[in-house]
Amino acid sequence: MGAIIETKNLRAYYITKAYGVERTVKAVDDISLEIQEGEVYGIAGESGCGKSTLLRILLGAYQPPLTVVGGDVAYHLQGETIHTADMTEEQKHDLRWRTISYIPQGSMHVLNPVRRIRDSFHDFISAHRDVTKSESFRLTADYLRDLGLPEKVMASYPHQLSGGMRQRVTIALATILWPKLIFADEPTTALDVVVQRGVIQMLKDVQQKEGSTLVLITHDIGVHANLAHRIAILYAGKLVEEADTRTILTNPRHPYTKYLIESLPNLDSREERMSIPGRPPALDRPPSGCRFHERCPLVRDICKTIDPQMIQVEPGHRTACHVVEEELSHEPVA
Amino acid sequence: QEPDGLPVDVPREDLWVFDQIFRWGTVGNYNVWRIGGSTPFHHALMLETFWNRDQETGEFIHALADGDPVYNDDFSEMSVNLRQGVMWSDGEEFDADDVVYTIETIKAVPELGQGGWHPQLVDFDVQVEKTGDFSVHFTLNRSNPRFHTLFESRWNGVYMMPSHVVSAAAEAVGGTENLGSWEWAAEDVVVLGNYLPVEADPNGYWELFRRRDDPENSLAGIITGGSGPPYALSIFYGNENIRKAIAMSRNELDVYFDVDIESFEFTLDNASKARSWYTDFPWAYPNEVSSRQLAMNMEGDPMLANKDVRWALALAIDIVELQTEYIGGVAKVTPFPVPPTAKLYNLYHGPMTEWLTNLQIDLGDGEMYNPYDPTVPDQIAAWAEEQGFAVPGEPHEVFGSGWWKYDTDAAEKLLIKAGLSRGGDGQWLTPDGEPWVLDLQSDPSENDAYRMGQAAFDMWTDFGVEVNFSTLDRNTWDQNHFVGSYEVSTPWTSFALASGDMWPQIRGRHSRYYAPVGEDYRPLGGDGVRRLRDDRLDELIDAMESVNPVSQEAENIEINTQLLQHWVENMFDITCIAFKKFVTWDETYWTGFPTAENPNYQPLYWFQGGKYAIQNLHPTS
Amino acid sequence: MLTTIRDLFRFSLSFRFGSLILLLVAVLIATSFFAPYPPEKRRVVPRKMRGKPPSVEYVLGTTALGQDVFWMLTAGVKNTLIIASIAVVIGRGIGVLLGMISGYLGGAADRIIQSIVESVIVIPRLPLLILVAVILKGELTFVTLGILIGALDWAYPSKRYRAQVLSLRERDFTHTAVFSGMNTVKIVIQEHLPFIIPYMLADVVSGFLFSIGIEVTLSYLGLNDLNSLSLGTMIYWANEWSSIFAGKPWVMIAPVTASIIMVVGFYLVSIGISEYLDPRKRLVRLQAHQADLALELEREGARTPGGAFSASLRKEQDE
Amino acid sequence: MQLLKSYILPRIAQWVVVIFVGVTVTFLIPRFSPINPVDDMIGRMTAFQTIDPQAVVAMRATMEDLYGLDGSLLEQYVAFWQRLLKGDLGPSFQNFPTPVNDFIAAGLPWTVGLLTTTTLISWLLGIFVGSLVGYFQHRRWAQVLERLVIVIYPMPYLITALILLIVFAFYIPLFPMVGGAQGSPALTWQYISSILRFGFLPALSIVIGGFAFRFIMAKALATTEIASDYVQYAELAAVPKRRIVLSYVIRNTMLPHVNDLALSLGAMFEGALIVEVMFGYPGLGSKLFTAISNADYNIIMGITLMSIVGIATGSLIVDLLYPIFDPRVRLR
Amino acid sequence: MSQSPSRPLLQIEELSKIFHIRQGFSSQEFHAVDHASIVIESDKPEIFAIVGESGSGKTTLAKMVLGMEVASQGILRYRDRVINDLSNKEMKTWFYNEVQPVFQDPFAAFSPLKRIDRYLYETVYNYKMVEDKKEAPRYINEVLSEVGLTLAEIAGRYPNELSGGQAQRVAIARALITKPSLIVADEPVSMLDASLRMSIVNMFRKLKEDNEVSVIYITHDLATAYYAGDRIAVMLRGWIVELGPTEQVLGNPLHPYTQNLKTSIPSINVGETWKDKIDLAVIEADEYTRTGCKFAGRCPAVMDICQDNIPPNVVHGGRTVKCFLYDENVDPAKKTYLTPAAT
Ligand SMILES: Nc1ncnc2c1ncn2[C@@H]1O[C@H](COP(=O)(O)OP(=O)(O)OP(=O)(O)O)[C@@H](O)[C@H]1O
Ligand SMILES: Nc1ncnc2c1ncn2[C@@H]1O[C@H](COP(=O)(O)OP(=O)(O)OP(=O)(O)O)[C@@H](O)[C@H]1O
Ligand SMILES: [Mg+2]
Ligand SMILES: [Mg+2]
Repeated sequence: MGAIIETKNLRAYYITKAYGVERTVKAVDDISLEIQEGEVYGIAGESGCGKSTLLRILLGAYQPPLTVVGGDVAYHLQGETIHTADMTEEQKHDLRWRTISYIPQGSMHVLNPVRRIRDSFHDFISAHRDVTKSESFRLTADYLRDLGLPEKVMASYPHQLSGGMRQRVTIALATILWPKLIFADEPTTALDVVVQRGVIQMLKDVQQKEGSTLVLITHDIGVHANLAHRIAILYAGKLVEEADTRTILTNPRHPYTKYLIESLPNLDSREERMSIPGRPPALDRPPSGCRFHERCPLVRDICKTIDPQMIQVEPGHRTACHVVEEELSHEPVA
Repeated sequence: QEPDGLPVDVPREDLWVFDQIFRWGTVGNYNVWRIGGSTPFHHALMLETFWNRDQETGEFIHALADGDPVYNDDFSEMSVNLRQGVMWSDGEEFDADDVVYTIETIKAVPELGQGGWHPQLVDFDVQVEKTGDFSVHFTLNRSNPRFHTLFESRWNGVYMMPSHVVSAAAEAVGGTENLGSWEWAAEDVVVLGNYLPVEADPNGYWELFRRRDDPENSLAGIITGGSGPPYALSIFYGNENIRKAIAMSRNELDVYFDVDIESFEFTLDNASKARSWYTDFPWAYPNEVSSRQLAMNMEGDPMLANKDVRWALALAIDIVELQTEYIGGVAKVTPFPVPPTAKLYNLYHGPMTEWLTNLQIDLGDGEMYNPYDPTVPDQIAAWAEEQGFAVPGEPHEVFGSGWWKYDTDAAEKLLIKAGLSRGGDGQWLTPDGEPWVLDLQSDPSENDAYRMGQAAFDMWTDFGVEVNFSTLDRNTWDQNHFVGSYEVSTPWTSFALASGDMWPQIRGRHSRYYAPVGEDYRPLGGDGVRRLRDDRLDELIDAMESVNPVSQEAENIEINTQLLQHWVENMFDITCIAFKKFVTWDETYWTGFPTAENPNYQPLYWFQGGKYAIQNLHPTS
Repeated sequence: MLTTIRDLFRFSLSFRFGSLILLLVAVLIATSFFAPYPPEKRRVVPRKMRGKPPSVEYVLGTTALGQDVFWMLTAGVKNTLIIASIAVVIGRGIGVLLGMISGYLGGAADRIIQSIVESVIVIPRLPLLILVAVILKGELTFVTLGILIGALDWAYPSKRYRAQVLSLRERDFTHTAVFSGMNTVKIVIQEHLPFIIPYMLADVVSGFLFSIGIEVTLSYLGLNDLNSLSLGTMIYWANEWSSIFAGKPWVMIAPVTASIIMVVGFYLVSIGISEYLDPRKRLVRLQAHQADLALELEREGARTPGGAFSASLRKEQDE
Repeated sequence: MQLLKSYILPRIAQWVVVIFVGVTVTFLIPRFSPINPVDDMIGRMTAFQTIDPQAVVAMRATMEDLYGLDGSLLEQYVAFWQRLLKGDLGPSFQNFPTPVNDFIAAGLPWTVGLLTTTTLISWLLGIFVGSLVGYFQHRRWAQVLERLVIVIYPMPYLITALILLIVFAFYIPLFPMVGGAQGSPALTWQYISSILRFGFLPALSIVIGGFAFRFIMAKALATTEIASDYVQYAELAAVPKRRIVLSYVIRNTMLPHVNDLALSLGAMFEGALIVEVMFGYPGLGSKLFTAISNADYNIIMGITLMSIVGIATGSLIVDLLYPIFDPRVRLR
Repeated sequence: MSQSPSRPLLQIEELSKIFHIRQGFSSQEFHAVDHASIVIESDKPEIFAIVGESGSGKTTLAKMVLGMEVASQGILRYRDRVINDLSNKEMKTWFYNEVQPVFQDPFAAFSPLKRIDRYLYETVYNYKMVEDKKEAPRYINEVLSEVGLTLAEIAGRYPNELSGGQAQRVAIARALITKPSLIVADEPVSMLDASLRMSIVNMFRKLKEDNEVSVIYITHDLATAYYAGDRIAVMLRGWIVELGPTEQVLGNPLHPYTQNLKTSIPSINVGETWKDKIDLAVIEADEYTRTGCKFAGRCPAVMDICQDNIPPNVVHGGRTVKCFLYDENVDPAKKTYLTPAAT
């Protein structure tokens, strides 16, 4: 099993010009990563740090103002390597849903409010397969049953379903053609925990049934803990740490990751917990050097000027921090 | 190529299409005698009266009557001989019974009030008596030398009823008194004229007629010896002249009755076979009996009560420019409210030329002034030639009589005499020193009258009079006349009928019909629109009343002339131009319409006397 | 306000075009005050030059009766705008008032007002206008015509304003204002009006469109003061004199083009404004301004927003 | 039941109020007209002839009696409602004694026919083209089309009609200038095709204006709509564009359009009035115009009543049927 | 009904809010809040957390407490005064002094066109919190310092120039100006970043301690509710299904729904991933129209009786539970267990 998707020094900026002011938001800045076939890859980070942007780039579905200004995204599918930058519209069309699929944020709004669920399924299926309406209805019914969803939803309109049910229907809609690669952007945000659990369970089912690759975004570390094999931590458009789930949860190295894990309240104690100081930087004017340095308790002078590179802490565990680098090399950095 | 824009599906070779000048409100009910019955020319093709008048010559056209009316000495009785051999379209012969039935029925039923015939018959308590199969005798309760005008139709007159049909209808509606609500359907119509209604647009835009099977037995057939086109279609094109012109250019209209000069020129350019009365300038038919004036309300603006002011306003008008620039040079000029048609010119304008030329007015300080300029028609002719037109005939035949000089100096003196003065900016001030403001009202739907108003506005303004020119729609404008809320306006009238008789037209101006400003004059019945009370006028009107215009024509004309002289001396209104009509026909399908070269009948086809022109139409090919 | 207009002008193509047109119109109107003679006056053009197509001397041509179409147009545009302005002020005035009252009072008052509004919407306006115009004919001046048009053009606007008010009333900041102890008048004027005004701007433009159209139509039917110049009366007379067919099309073309250009100008401006008001664009713009502002602050050496707080927190933790 | 009480009944009550107010307004206004229908009539009857003054006085009395114009305003108003509720609109004054009902019967089919077809065509076409342009707003053709519509949108009906008349009746004389059809009503192809031919220009004038208006609305709504998550998602999933335009963009924006349809009838009726006058097209609009200038109260009343009832009922029906078009839940 | 010797601050009894909803041609009643009862005492300030899934009626309840919605049924009193009966004047002069809100979205809570400090000044002036207007900045600064801000930091700024956390602090400061006894905070942190969340929640804890303010803290984040709340109410479809001290309710949930909630919180402790599966085949939207217990469709412990009968509020183990399981009056024989029905 090799990498199914790979990025090198990916940079994607929102370049907007509105009423005279030009603004470049460096939402994804120099990110390199590899996602293995069949794994669940979690991406976590604060709101606005570029998670969704990264996902859209990986998916190859973006239009101005979002522009890829550097780097590369490549799919390795059935022995072929496809660079998204070279993909034609037709290729994208062919890949979508059959091979690569996407579960968006905000389940509330992605289903056409005036169309019955089954018709939406038909729209999506018939776009990629030559099927009649009744065939796609049958396909849908079978699939929903497989996933343990009530068949009754097929005849419903979206508003007749609860948010959780809608999100589950959306997942079904995204995965009905058994894609190899699934991108999910915050599939459980704004759901209450019980429903969230149902959704996660379903995602797991879908992923396991076909051995698909799932790229999962959420800022809820708990969800990652339950689902992801590996987790990447993003901060202000940068990848700051990447490791397998257990390592991230038990032995984070980057100070931001540490904060993130430690500030989470849980039902075990009502002890006072600290919060991360400061607030995330605005991505149109990111701080120089390490983007976390303004909030970092361990900040060094070097952090203020020099952008730390990703370094390997141990196999499968990478992070970008001058302090960690220093510790590893056991010599103070200049 | 067959045009397909017509609303009926009749071969064009059989169909004559003419301009319908109103949109019909009532459609499909041919009971024209009732109040609100359609305007009569709607039925000019169908119905007949005793006499018609030729507008061109002023002569009687004997229609159902076989001769002129015969009165007794005190004009309280009238005998009429009827024409024989005229057949109703169902084969019955027209005779004295029809006349008696018609008169008695109309007299008995107020709802048959169309044209005011019912009240007039009642007023004179008219008794009618059959004195033979084809002669009738009328007896009135008092003298009326013009009783016959009730049966003389220029536009409208007492139409004869088919007694055999109407009496049956009366029974069907439960008695004669219910005839007001009787509906006469197209398929039941029986006529003396040459055409029968076939169908009409329920919305009143068009109406189709068919020639009756025995045209030779119709009155029109008998009179003209012609038979007319098999079908006649009238179409209403709205008040927009240009639409008629376009329709004609599309060969969808064979004749229209009038348009403005622009649309007429457009027709000439775009319908190759179209022409009007003259083939060349000034094209239009000039002999319709009516004239347009700048009418003044004697009680409107206090200045207007003064004769000198009225004269000043007349002298401040450049008639040549008005007639050429504003009217296009195509209407005849006249200084008093009688149009200079061939007949009337000979009766009035011609004979009065000398008097007019010698007429003097006092400009103040004893300065006497001859205002009349007999060369006006020549000046217009000169203008026409300058434009490159040839003038067809003598200037006065084409452009009417002389008019008042354009002499603002004289006008200025008159105003000063009347106590007005020029202010610093050259504007006239009233004797109180206030700016003199004159209101001028006009209704643009009569385009010549309106343009005359515009000319007066422009010229008076240049003369230093502050004029408010308001453009009103027809109804408001009328309404203002009724209650006298106007100062100067642009109506039309003619004091003379085509025959030259005047009393019927001016009796309403007798001071017994006077109503002051603010009160509607109409309840009194007269024509008090000028708010004029003048003893001499009353005297002359009274004198005319007892004169029979047919048998005592010379006496009648003499009194009439005196009245016109009195009118002019006092400048009671500033009459400018006579009516002209751009009756225009297109010869693509039909030819034989009367023209200046071949004036067999007047071309005013919508008047009762004009309908005979249609009889001589024949296919072009 | 000024920056808004500046922004609109700089960055909205349609606004720029539209205001350029309106500027042109304004210039035209301004020139009307320099007319050498009353522009409706006939016989001012030398006889030889009457009824002639546009030339150097008479840029828009002349009429047969010796008027200069250019000067007529300047006055016509001005008067049509006067009518429209009166109509708009009255129509929008009633509309805003009723809409806001209805929206704020709610309950029975709202229902009654809405019933009235619905009734008025249902009555076809043009026949009513014609009817009243016929009745007022003679007294019909531009002012009365403006009032008349305005008096009939408030129902749709009032519905829109009401909807605005209803949605503003439900916004959280309204609740904040209530809990801050502000009274209704204050909330309406200080909190809500700033949101309504931009909509009013766009709405005013549509009022202009309606009123110009109606003025032209009424004039065409002969129901205006036909002796005064307006675009409508110019069209009326051009039509009455069959100018297009009588070979003098410029007499008709001038007012028709002017009215089209004018409404297009207004329309483009309104598009510009609504684009500007589009919440999504607005956000971008706000962010852009914010970025501007932040840059300025930084240049002045001020702390970035949030800096102080994070500093204080850091201290807390250090302790 | 709840719905009946809380929605249907109030809505119907509103319908009644609307009609009542509308009718009252149109009853009152003409009565302030300075034009007296009787005098107007007499003026027309006696225009071209000489009549004894006494006769005129007698005629006036007769006619006032016949027209039922005696009594106070209130009495006339009450009498009016009494007649109206019996379905009687009274006689026309100008065309006495023809009942107004006859006029309406003659004109209504034309107006209704013209209005419904033009409304539907411009509505459907406007929505369709507007949505397409909104959807493909960056394409060249869409931008050209939009600019074109921007220019025709603000044009008054009148000017459109005038231009059409000049172009298609004169320069290219393709279409008739007057009337509604050729020949008498019959179910023949010839007659029906003539209806289409005669109605073409009037209809086109209304359609152009109505289309432009609807286009602009549709485009604006579609622009918002394509930014919605479900459209974006469907695009991402490569659902065919045709399907997206029809079932996503148009289907969703349909609701405000439906809601607006009945109300826009009023504006269309105004267009019809102008167009009927311009093209000599049969129908109520042109009749109304004549009636207004003749102070033919009963006709004015009859026709405005028709349009008020028609439009109010149209909007009532749309409102009552609205739930069918809208599967979403409404909170009340 | 809980009887307390002291005068309660807020007394909610059997409170309901009924909406009418229409779909197509049908219309039905819909209980957004259904016979809810809560009492908050006046002598001891507390943070009262309300949790529940989306649409369970939390916001509606809060709005009723704030007087923004009129209750349909039941008792709603603040310091013994019926809130809905208060006159407009009393609302302004007294009630708003006592009770203040904090909304979910800090940016929506202020007009984007107005400077944010304006609201602080308005509140100070309108409630006459200072004798002299000149005193206002000092007073405001004091209040702002309670939430870790200074006036200088925010003066003259527009809301969008602040971070979410700052704006929410200003919102809380504004609510504190009148020195209220009760703050109703509806999801005050759900729009905020994980990193800012804790600072706000920490602040509520501090306010309760230092300023003696009671807070109704509405959230669907159980972890922060547990962290901050003294007592907690769990809502389900308009019902309060369990109410009691937070440690008890979340430490040892009684109601099957609460149990469900608790086990559904994803744990970050390695190895504590869920093993068992939950049933997905329920359309939760149907639960509103259920005649019996609204949770019956998903309840693992569902009984016969639950299908058609509304469970009572049972006081059990120091809290109130709305469940037949703890109802001693019900004949144990009737408690026939069923497998969860999937309807
Ligand atoms: N269309 C856009 N134009 C300009 N900037 C944008 C646009 N969309 C997003 N951004 C900016 O890009 C940055 C990254 O946004 P992104 O949506 O990827 O964040 P995220 O991590 O997914 O956040 P969240 O958790 O809120 O979904 C943010 O600062 C955001 O403001
Ligand atoms: N004005 C209203 N009319 C009708 N129904 C309403 C109204 N306001 C709220 N509801 C409905 O009442 C129910 C409860 O809503 P509420 O907002 O109180 O829930 P919530 O628990 O706050 O949910 P969330 O977590 O999503 O904020 C929801 O189903 C909602 O749709
Ligand atoms: Mg995101
Ligand atoms: Mg809520």
